[in-house]
Amino acid sequence: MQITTLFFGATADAAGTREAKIAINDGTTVRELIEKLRTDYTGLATHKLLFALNEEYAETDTIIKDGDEVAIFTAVSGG
Amino acid sequence: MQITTLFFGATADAAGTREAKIAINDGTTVRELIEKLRTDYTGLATHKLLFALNEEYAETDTIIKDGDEVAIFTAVSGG
Amino acid sequence: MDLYELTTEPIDINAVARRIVPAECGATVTLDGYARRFTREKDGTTRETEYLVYEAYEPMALKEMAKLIEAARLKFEISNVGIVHRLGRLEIGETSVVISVAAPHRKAAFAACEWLIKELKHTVPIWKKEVYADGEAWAEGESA
Amino acid sequence: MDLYELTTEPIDINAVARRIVPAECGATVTLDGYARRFTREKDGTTRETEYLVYEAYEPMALKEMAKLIEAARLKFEISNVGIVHRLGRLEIGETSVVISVAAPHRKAAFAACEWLIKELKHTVPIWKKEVYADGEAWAEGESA
Repeated sequence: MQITTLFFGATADAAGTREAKIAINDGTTVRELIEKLRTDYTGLATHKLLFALNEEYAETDTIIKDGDEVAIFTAVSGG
Repeated sequence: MQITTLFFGATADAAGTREAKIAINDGTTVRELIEKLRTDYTGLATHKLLFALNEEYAETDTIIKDGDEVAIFTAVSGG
Repeated sequence: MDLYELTTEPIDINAVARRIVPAECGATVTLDGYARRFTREKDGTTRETEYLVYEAYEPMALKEMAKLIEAARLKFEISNVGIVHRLGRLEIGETSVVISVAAPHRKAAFAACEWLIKELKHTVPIWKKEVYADGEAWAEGESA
Repeated sequence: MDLYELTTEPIDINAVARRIVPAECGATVTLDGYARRFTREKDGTTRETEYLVYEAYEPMALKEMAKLIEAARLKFEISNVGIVHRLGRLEIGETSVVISVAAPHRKAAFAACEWLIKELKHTVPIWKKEVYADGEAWAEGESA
């Protein structure tokens, strides 16, 4: 199945892209996806990452569904 | 000797004036002046009064000097 | 640069905050008081105000505002303070007072701004008259 | 009426405060964040910023702002909240964020405004890039 991964700020710089369509196996958790992304995009390895599933903060053991949008980012710094 | 007395807001309404030149004896204290004003302007009798001497809050036992400006007013309500 | 002013013209809150911000400050906190239409009376009823009139002992009010700013600077780690109080007739919804505090850290800005409005209401010689459809009354000051 | 917005245009603080004030409220408290020229580094040196760039995960940022307002309303006795965050390039001295809280009593307005900016800096997905004469860096978020 295919999902969309979004990168912002420092993670976009590290990944060298703002968005990636990624094929994952059924039953993949958010934690497993992030591990895969750290391997695919080595620039992410040094960052402590936060993530959101379909525009909401989510638990790392949540299972990703087909068509989900997962966002990967560093600690927010607005204000 | 002569001093200037200023009234504001509720005390101006009660005194029916905003300013009065008043003749007082040497050695008159602020407290004595206020007592005199409560007699002269009976509308002031019901008000709890605050006062300032030459644009500063002052102790009631301060002795008033010739040419001083004494202001008489109720609890402030700006803001 | 601090500022403290009395004005009979409408107050631009934006301009007050902006005029006191130094280059090293990241935040200002602004308290903005409005002429309110409805006032809760002590007996629980609500009174509708048509407009307000503010009056000041102007030279003393400016001195007291300057003293407040000086005291706030000793008490809190702040950079600049702006206080502007409107005088004369105010329509409902117009700004009666603006207090802006710029500080390196926002915590001090919040604390100082809250302290300043409380003190201003107790010490600065300004009085508010509320005008109703059927009369008018000088507001009683907040108890200390 | 609450409001929460992201904008690439300059923010008018006055307008934000004014848009959220209901007739029964006497005060609003506004936190106003600025693009700062000087940033203190962890090693004690000071760094000069030329301009900032803010970027957001926009739909999620708006959802998180709405959640913050809802949470603030449960936690504090407040009437309305306005939050506007600037995105894109900001020159030094421009406003990055405005949070205005209107409340019947100013104490709740101060407390809610202070809570909202703290939470916004931890939860709303917006990132700040500082651009210096000799490089640039994404700011690290405040620790929780």
